[in-house]
Amino acid sequence: MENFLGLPLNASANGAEIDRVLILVHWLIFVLFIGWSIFLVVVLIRFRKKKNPKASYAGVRNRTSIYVEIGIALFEVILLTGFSIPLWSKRVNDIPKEQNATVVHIVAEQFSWNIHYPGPDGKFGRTDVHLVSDDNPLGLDRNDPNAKDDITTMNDLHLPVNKPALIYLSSKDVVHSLSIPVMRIKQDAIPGQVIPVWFVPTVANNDSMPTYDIACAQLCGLGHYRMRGYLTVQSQRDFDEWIKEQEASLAQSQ
Amino acid sequence: MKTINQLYIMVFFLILSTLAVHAGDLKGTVKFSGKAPALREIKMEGDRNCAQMHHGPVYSEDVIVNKNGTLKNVFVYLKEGVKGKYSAPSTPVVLAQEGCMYHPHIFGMQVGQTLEIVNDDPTLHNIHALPKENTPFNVGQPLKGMKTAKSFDKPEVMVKFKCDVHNWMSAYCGVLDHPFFAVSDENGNFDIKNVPPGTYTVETWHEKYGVQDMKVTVTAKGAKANFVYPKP
Amino acid sequence: MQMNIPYSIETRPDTGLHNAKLGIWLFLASEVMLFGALFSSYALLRVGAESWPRGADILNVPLGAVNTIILIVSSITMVRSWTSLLKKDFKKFRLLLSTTELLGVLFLVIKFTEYRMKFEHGLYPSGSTFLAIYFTMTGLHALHLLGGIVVNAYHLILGKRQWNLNPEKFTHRIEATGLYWHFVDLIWIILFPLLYLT
Amino acid sequence: MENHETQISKPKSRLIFLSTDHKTIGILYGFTGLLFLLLGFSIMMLMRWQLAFPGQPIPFIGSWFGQDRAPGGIMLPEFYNQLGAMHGTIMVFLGVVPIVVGAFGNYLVPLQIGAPDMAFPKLNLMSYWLYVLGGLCALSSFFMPGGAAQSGWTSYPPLADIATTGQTFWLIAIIFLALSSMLNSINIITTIVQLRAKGMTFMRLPFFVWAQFITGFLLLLAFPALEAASVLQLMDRLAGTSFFLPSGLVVSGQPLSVSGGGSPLLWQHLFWFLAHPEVYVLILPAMGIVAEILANNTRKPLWGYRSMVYATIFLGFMSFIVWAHHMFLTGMGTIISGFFQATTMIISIPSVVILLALLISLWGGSIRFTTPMLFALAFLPMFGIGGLTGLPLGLTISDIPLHDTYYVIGHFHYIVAPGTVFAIFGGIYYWFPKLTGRKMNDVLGRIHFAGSLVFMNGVFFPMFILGLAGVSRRLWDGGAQYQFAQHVLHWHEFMSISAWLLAVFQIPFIVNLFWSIRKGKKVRENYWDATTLEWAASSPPPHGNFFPLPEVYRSPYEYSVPGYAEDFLPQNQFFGEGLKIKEKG
Repeated sequence: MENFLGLPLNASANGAEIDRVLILVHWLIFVLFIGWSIFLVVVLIRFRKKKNPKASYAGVRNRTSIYVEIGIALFEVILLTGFSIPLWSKRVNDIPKEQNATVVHIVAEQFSWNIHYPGPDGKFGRTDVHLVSDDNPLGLDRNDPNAKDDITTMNDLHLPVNKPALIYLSSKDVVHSLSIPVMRIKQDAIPGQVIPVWFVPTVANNDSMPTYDIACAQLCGLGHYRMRGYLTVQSQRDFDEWIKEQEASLAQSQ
Repeated sequence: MKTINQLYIMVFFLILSTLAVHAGDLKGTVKFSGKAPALREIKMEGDRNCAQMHHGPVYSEDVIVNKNGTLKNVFVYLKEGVKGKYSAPSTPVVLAQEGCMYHPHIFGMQVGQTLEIVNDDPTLHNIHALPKENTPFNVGQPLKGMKTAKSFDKPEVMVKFKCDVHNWMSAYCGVLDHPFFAVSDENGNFDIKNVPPGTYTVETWHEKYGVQDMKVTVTAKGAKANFVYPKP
Repeated sequence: MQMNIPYSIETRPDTGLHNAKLGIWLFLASEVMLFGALFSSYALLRVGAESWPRGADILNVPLGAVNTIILIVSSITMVRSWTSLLKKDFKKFRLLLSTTELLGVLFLVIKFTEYRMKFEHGLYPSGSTFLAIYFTMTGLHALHLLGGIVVNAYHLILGKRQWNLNPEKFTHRIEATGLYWHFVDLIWIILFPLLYLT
Repeated sequence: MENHETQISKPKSRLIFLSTDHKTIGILYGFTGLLFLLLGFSIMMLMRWQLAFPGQPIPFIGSWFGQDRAPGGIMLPEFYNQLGAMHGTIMVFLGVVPIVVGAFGNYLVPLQIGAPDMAFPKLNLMSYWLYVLGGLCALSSFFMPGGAAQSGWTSYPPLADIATTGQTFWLIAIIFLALSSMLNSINIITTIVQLRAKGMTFMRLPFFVWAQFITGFLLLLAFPALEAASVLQLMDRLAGTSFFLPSGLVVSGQPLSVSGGGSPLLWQHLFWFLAHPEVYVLILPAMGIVAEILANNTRKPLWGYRSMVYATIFLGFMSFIVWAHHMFLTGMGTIISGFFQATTMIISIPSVVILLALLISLWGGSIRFTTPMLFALAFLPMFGIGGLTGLPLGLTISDIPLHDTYYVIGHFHYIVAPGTVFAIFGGIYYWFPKLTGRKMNDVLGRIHFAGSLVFMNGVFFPMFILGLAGVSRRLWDGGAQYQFAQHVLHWHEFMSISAWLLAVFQIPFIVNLFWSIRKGKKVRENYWDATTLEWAASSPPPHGNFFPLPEVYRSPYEYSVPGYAEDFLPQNQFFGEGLKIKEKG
């Protein structure tokens, strides 16, 4: 019964509370809908012309409907003030400190996710649109000392497990939307804006599920449907290993 | 109609054969001076479909210095001095997308000639042509085996092709109103066949190292022109 | 016999309106939303901009001021033309409406001279957000004024016949056109300080 | 349509398309709108082939679309996007709104308030032709190089700014449609305020008229925002401005050479400022139609007429301050999102009030299951599903997983398709005798109803399953390449087959409609024994509607009045002091 909604796997620390709200809202929906349906069926049988040839001019005299309306309103108030607003505030205000998190820049473009790690120095290099080229989609200025060790990948996001991930999301061209269903996050990437998104991955990938999917949720052109990225959640050690590999191949190409 | 067409074709071949008698080949080599840069590996993890198609590493084709110290993928063409009109051949130029790479990377074609773009990969490619003079187009080919036919109606050197899904994919095409162009091969050689005698400006174009030009006089026996990149 | 729509001439007692008057007010409400949306866009873009030029540095304030005065005067002549109809003085009406018309055309001439001056200096809508806003909003305003001029030209040319046929209906029409004219005038009075002076 | 006084000397063919009679214009609107509805539906059926069988050639008709759109019958992603954008545009702007406002509003409002015509008949004709012009403009975009608009019906820039020529045509079409809507709404509001018959006070207006009244204001005040936005986007596309383009964009590897400094979100704000009231433009007239049918077929007054009216007014007002709930994921802070969540929750209350009032109206009735009544009854639970599923979308936190997934599509289609479209069908069956003097066939009507009900749900219910699984909307392959979507993909086939069967069940309707115009059973003028004024006119009503104009003595739904022999007491029936009916509150 936990997952009667058929929600995807939850692999993040923040997913449970979102799922709880979803389930709660859907309980309200079911109760109301089933209530209305029963009422409708009963009325249609009881007051069909054959059974009730003469209609009552006055109709219902009691105030049940007002109670129902007040009930719904109250439930909505609870959902809003008890769950949605505080949880949202946590999403947008309680952003983890950069030193405690894996900080990544993601710059969306038609039709891929450019992923940018600061490298061992923890500092992101300067980017400039005039430096953008086929092999430098971010326009990273490799002459900037902070950029020397920066790692960029396309569609390939790696994160250590159980450590908050803080993504600064933006876009190069049109509006995209970063959707990672198993992490219960989704955020529009708006050109001209940098928006932080954060979550805590709690379930590492394994051989049976080597990666999680990253999807684009906002129509971005003909390749929108396959703007697919891969998220690999791994242990801190494997993650460090992967970073090292990337650094090595970076050094080789320079 | 049919007979008229046949007549045209006959006349065309007649003219061509007379040209061939008096025309020579323009041959040459593009040398590379200095230390050859290392090949740049392309990371294809961004699309697992692409990565699976390759066993070894894949290298970028923007700068390829051949073993004999010559430069591959230089587009060579007659820029000035070509007289007469040359109609486009009916055979299409094929641009294949295979293993998430364009084949060929650098090529030439004539104005009005058909460009047949083929997807040999089981993944989406979109062919985004970014010309300045001609009309740009952007066509998706979601499935393996899909073909698209396009052509250009103005000469333009070079037209860039890009795949927005795989940002490492690019190709360049020189569109000309005559057939006198070639691309340097894995030995650095190029061969422009059947050039009518005369004096021409030959231009070479390389993706990273830019253009060079040279005046060349072609006789019935042909001519030679050698280039050195990067520009000394 | 023509079918008659009630209250197209006389006022409806419980609403105190005739149809055209309500219609034009509703139309103006819609126009308020149109320009309101544009003014909001202006505010949003301006607040979001890193820097915003001073209008006076780019635009020709004297010409703008002259245009403002022209429109205000035209509004006065417009309203007077209507009151002269109420006083059954068609000749005076015609004179005043012609003046309004002339002033409207004069405004457009000055406006297009300004545009041409901008273009000669290479200032096009694509140049900056300020220029984009300036050309779009004044252009849309000019189109509205042009619409008013066309309607007034129609009244000037065919007015005599309609006046003879049905003076009350004609007066209503002039009143409605006048309301529209004042609205277009009002938009300019907001646009002028917003674009030229700040 | 027959009128001896004004039409006697003119040739008939000219008359229909240049007639200023509100009924003729209403019928023109209706047929044009139904054609667009069919077109929009056909587009959707094509898309459903692609979703059910991604990358397989469209059978039979695949070769019609040419190499640029569907080589070998296989739909290209860009063509899919064109179809998607045009499906939405056609359905909303060219199909449903013109039908509920242009057709139903135009035809019924003057009749129901006892007026001879609309207040501005010529303007009325003009708004119809602007609508046709807008429609043709939108359709012609399919033949532009690069095809029709393909940035979704929402046309978000920068995508729409850099899109192909079709987008320009889309924008011009929208400007025409906005002008058409504006003229139409001015006409409807003025008509309702000015031309009410003697004794027709505001609280005696049929609920349908109230719905049209509020709808008129929504169209009048919301559309200009989109018009302004369209002008700005046109400037971006044609004059090279950058209202919606920030600085530093790089498109396909090339830096975009524009001045920059614009904001993509500005478009979204302007667009949704229109598009949320637009949702109520789609639904309010439908509620009005349903209310008329329900009252008539339960043979009792609507329960809580006054509260319904107040709820509608409140709804109309609130619909202007909820728009940003479409934009929760654009980086909104707690306070702004809190405000829009609160308004969204508040606006759900009047909707519930109206729905509950309609439901409770059934209690104590003597319910006749006529064909229009079946559609009206089905509307209630279907609209209920649509409304309720809006709840998790209106709360930011549950919007995160559901935003831009199939859940959203399911949500608004439940409101518009088995909601509004069912009301439209019900309305057509209900007022057909008034339009033609004949009734539509009941057997065909019932087949149409049963099939539509089953397969509408077959199309839209699985969307909730896909949405909860996290499948994004607007995907060419329906999500086939994503791991997390694999276990729900089979629903695509189910939905597609439902859609095609739904089409099959529209055939009885189309046959019924055309057959009944000439061959339907002749019926008397007040066929349904209804109380509202349109039934006091002859069928079809002549040009000028009433001779003389009627006078109104009571509320609109005086059915089964105690102490009166017949079970309906028309609004215009005078019965002296003895039978003066107390106004119902």
